[in-house]
Amino acid sequence: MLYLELLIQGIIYGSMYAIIAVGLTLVYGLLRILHVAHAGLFALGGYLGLLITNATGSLLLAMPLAAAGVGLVGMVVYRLCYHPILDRPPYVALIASIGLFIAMEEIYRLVFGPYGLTYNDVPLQSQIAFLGMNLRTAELAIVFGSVILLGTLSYLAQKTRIGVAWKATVDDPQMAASFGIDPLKVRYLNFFIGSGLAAIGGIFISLLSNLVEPTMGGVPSYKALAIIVLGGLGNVTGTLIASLVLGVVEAFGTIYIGHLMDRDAIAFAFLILVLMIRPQGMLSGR
Amino acid sequence: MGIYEVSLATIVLINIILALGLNMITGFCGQISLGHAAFYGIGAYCTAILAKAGFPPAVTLLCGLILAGASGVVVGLASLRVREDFLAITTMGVGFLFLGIVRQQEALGGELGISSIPSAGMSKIGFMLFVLVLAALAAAFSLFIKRSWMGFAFDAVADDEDTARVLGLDVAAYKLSAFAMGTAMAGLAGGLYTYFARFIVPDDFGFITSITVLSMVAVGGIGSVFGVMAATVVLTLMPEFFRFISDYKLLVYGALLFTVMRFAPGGLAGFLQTALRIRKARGETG
Amino acid sequence: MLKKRIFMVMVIGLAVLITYAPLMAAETIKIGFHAPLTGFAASDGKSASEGAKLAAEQINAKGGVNGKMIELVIYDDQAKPAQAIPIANKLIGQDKVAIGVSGSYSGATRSAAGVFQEAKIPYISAYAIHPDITRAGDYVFRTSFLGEVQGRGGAKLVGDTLGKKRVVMITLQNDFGKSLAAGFKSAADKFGITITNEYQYSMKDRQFGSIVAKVKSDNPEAIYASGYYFTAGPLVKQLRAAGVSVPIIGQEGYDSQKFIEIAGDAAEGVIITTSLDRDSDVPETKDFIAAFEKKAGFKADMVAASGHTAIMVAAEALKKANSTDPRAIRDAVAETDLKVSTGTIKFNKLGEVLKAVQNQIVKGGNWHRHSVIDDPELLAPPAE
Amino acid sequence: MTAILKVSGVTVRFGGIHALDDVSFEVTPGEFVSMIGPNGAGKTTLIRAITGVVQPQSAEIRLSGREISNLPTHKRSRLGLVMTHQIVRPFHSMSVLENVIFAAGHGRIQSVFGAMVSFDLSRERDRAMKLLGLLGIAEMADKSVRGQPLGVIKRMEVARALALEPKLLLLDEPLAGLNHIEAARLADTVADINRRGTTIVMIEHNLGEVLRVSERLVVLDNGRKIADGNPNEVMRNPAVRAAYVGKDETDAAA
Repeated sequence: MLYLELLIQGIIYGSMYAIIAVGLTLVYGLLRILHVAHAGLFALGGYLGLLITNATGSLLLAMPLAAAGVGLVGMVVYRLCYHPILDRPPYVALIASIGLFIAMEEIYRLVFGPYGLTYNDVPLQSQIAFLGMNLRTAELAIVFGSVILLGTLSYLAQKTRIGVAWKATVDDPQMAASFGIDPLKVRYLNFFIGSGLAAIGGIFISLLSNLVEPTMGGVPSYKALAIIVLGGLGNVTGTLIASLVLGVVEAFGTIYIGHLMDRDAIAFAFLILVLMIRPQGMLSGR
Repeated sequence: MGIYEVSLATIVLINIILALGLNMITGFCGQISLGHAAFYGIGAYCTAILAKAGFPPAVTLLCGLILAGASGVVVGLASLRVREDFLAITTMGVGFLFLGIVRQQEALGGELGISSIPSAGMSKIGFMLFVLVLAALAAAFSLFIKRSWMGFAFDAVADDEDTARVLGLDVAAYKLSAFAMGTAMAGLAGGLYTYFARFIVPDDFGFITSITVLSMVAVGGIGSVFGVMAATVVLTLMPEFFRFISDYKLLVYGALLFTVMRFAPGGLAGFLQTALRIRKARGETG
Repeated sequence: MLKKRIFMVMVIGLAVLITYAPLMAAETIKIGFHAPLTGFAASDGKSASEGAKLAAEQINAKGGVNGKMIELVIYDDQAKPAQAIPIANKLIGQDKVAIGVSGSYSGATRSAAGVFQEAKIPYISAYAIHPDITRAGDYVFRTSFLGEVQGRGGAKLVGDTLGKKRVVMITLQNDFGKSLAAGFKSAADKFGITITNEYQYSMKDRQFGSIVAKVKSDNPEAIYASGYYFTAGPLVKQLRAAGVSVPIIGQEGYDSQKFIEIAGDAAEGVIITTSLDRDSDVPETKDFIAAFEKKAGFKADMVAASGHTAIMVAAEALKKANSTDPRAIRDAVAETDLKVSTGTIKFNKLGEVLKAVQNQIVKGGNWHRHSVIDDPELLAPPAE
Repeated sequence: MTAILKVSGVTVRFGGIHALDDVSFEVTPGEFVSMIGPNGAGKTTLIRAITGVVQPQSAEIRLSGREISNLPTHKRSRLGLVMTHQIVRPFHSMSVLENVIFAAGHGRIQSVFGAMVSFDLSRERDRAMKLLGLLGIAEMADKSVRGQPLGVIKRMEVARALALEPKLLLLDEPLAGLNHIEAARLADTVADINRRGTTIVMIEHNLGEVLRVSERLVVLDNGRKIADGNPNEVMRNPAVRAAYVGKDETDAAA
């Protein structure tokens, strides 16, 4: 029973990780950059979602608006930040991204204050009895929301013209370009979708903690990197599996080996263990 | 020089040793490390414990240096197994693992750290001069390596390790020596920090410290000894320069990192080189 | 050519920096203050510095100290020890402050304390809990509880006042959480408490699903959970949402209106050990609470009260010493006997205070008095 | 005469696919052997297996009688077994000359500690300049590799390989991508190097040049050796003609 509850909590953690990490792995797959500022966009999603919900009272309205808004910001980030330095060694984009992330956190603090914001009335807090557990609607929404969003995404990637173009570009940019697919368009789309998903992730997490604070991107900024590496860098399926596995490892780890090392150390010990056995991650990239 | 300037100079010099150590690994040998602070921490903790046990600085600093270098070789072994971005995230994991474990060791003071560390037995100015000599030695050693055939071999590994291997280079041995030397320098810096602060806590050696050091190397111009030293001075003193805009200090820091990487991806050294059209070639015939 | 120009710019920049520094007004006494104004601890830094500024304004409005106005020199240390050391040196060497006050966390405070001690300038820590801070030497004082003392107070509150014996601990993994846990454990036996389990979480955690699930299956009579408002708010909310209804006991880290805002209804009934009594009849406390909300625009919390307290103590000592001699000021601090917002401040030989612990409970969305622990033996701080 | 290189039973599988299936051949000292075969025949995989860049499932590789299949790449290279890549892999951060100097210094970098304390590179520079002269690109010596035409880089790579003082030089399509005149010049240079005593195994699609300069042909198809011997005889072999005409008309025509 307890194991089942921990497993479910692990899946909830994993779903949150997945929705954040997918955007990151998409960016990596396409551009080979470690996009740390993704975590800043995640936090922006949290802020926009909360502010719109508080202003209109509707979470359903806030989600798409925040996702679209952050998606646009993501495109701007690509254009201004990464586009000009794509031909440089990878650490250049990494450091630039870290700088951008630090600046974003500080802007949130200066604009929204250091104490963090809370919902006037937190949505999705009603409880659902499930196998003797009390789960919050928000927790279920996170799991099912992630499944639906990521499922839709993979469906669109296979069935629509632009989706196919996108996949083709990820698989082989030169080949795709020779078929007349504009790589720039694909990159913009990629950042729009990835950042939008991060925004949804930010809103999801704020529903559990009722807190949106400037530093909320801190943990995702490095944990999401660990996840995409674990998943094989650029491999979307691998990233999803890695998210869930890491979520479950953390859920059990914090209880049973929490006195030996903290949550981050558990996650990274697991990562190092996996990489020493499989240097290319759980599923290898592309 | 007042005590304020002396303390600033000391911390700048310690950071120079730390950054030159990472420059050895990342700049010379091309192995990106996001966990450099762990070795800084290993040196600091080793020095602190021995100093409290009554050993003189010459012994404690040397032990810190050796222990950090030895740990560096172990982590270097990981660099033989995983490459590039995988290595970056693995080393980041090493940093988190180090921190997570130290936090839980009561023998190392746990969260409370180690305080009341005996002084190095010098005046503040005396200690600063001592660190100055060591920093000068570290710089001279870096230049020495850079000019030697070893530096040439590092260039080759950083450029294309497969080709280097085909050309008869024992790539593994060179990577391990880069890790050993670079982390030993971090260990020395850690020991000096211990005598400077005479109080250490795990958080001194966290991910943010690793990122800060990597920023110094990248902003300076990866591989350039003088560039890295200049960037270390600038980035360490930045909080002091910007005291008058206290509230925007971190924002300016983040924005600066981003701007340098975006507009001068070669860092300060690269910028100066382009500006002055210097090209240094090993094989200059003229 | 360009090299020359860059060099010139650097020289000019340096010259500006050097000349900029010694500009200072004549007739003030300087109190140095450092707090984390940026970075992860910026919220506490803001509260502490607002509290400190309020104290300085109040003192100056009453004519300052012996005819001179006090001037706060505030620096941001990002709660980082490596930053606090140059700051302490700057306050001492460049700003020539008469006394230093820390509105920062333990790491930064402990590092700065060493610098002040070495320079023999008195130094007061407002709310950092590290036991070794005052052990830096005889020039260092603390106007708040030690973590361990407060942990012992928590044990009395749980085992004696509330009569709960089977307790699960949820410990924040930092110096604050660990010292609270140590204090709680050391006094647990005395009050007949059995600690059935202890879980740890890190400062960055906001999602506690797995700990909550495990605590639920442990089925304790009470939960002793350490944390700050930004971790405790989500923790309490998630515990209650999962149907855990036993009493939750926290500490001064919860002590903020923001905690109630985050946890919402789940905050009701949470009891904490702290040093600021919202329902106090003591004029110093009442006045502070009112004045702070007016100045800062948000409700006072423990950190703000602590910043205020430390500056009040510093100013009083400067007044009594009526001298610029650091030794005289130190002696005046050591002899402090002052009623302030967080109680009566009186230092022991080590520079620690003995204060009553104010237990506060959340009722109707506000902090209110629950009980007071005033057991000098239990709350005795270490004397060396 | 003992073989300088004796390869027996090389099998390499990628996933389930047989890239090489039990391939064996020998090279005697001083020979100039060319290896041909359609794309995907396994030629590159074979020389990568010989140098240890690819790990074969089974193989016996002897260099001058010594079993080397358990040695790492850099050690095989030090024994005189050197290859160039099909796709050029210069050190982009270095000049043309530096690339060759580095290879010429292979003795200095054998030991990490030795490398740490040696600085002088005048001897290596002289040797490198000579080799660049031999390949006819001495005037590019101080240019950065970046932006050099493929012809120059290919020559530089041959010079770099020669700087390692190989007993046996394995060249993977050195002429690919070069124009008619460049290809002929480089082929002549390679033949000249061979005459000076270096044994050469060359993978090449350019049949015209192959037939002009080499003494022996080895033909691979689908991971198997289908012919081995005198160029003219081999080209008359029906199996070879089938492999070429059947699968790779364009290459055969080239």
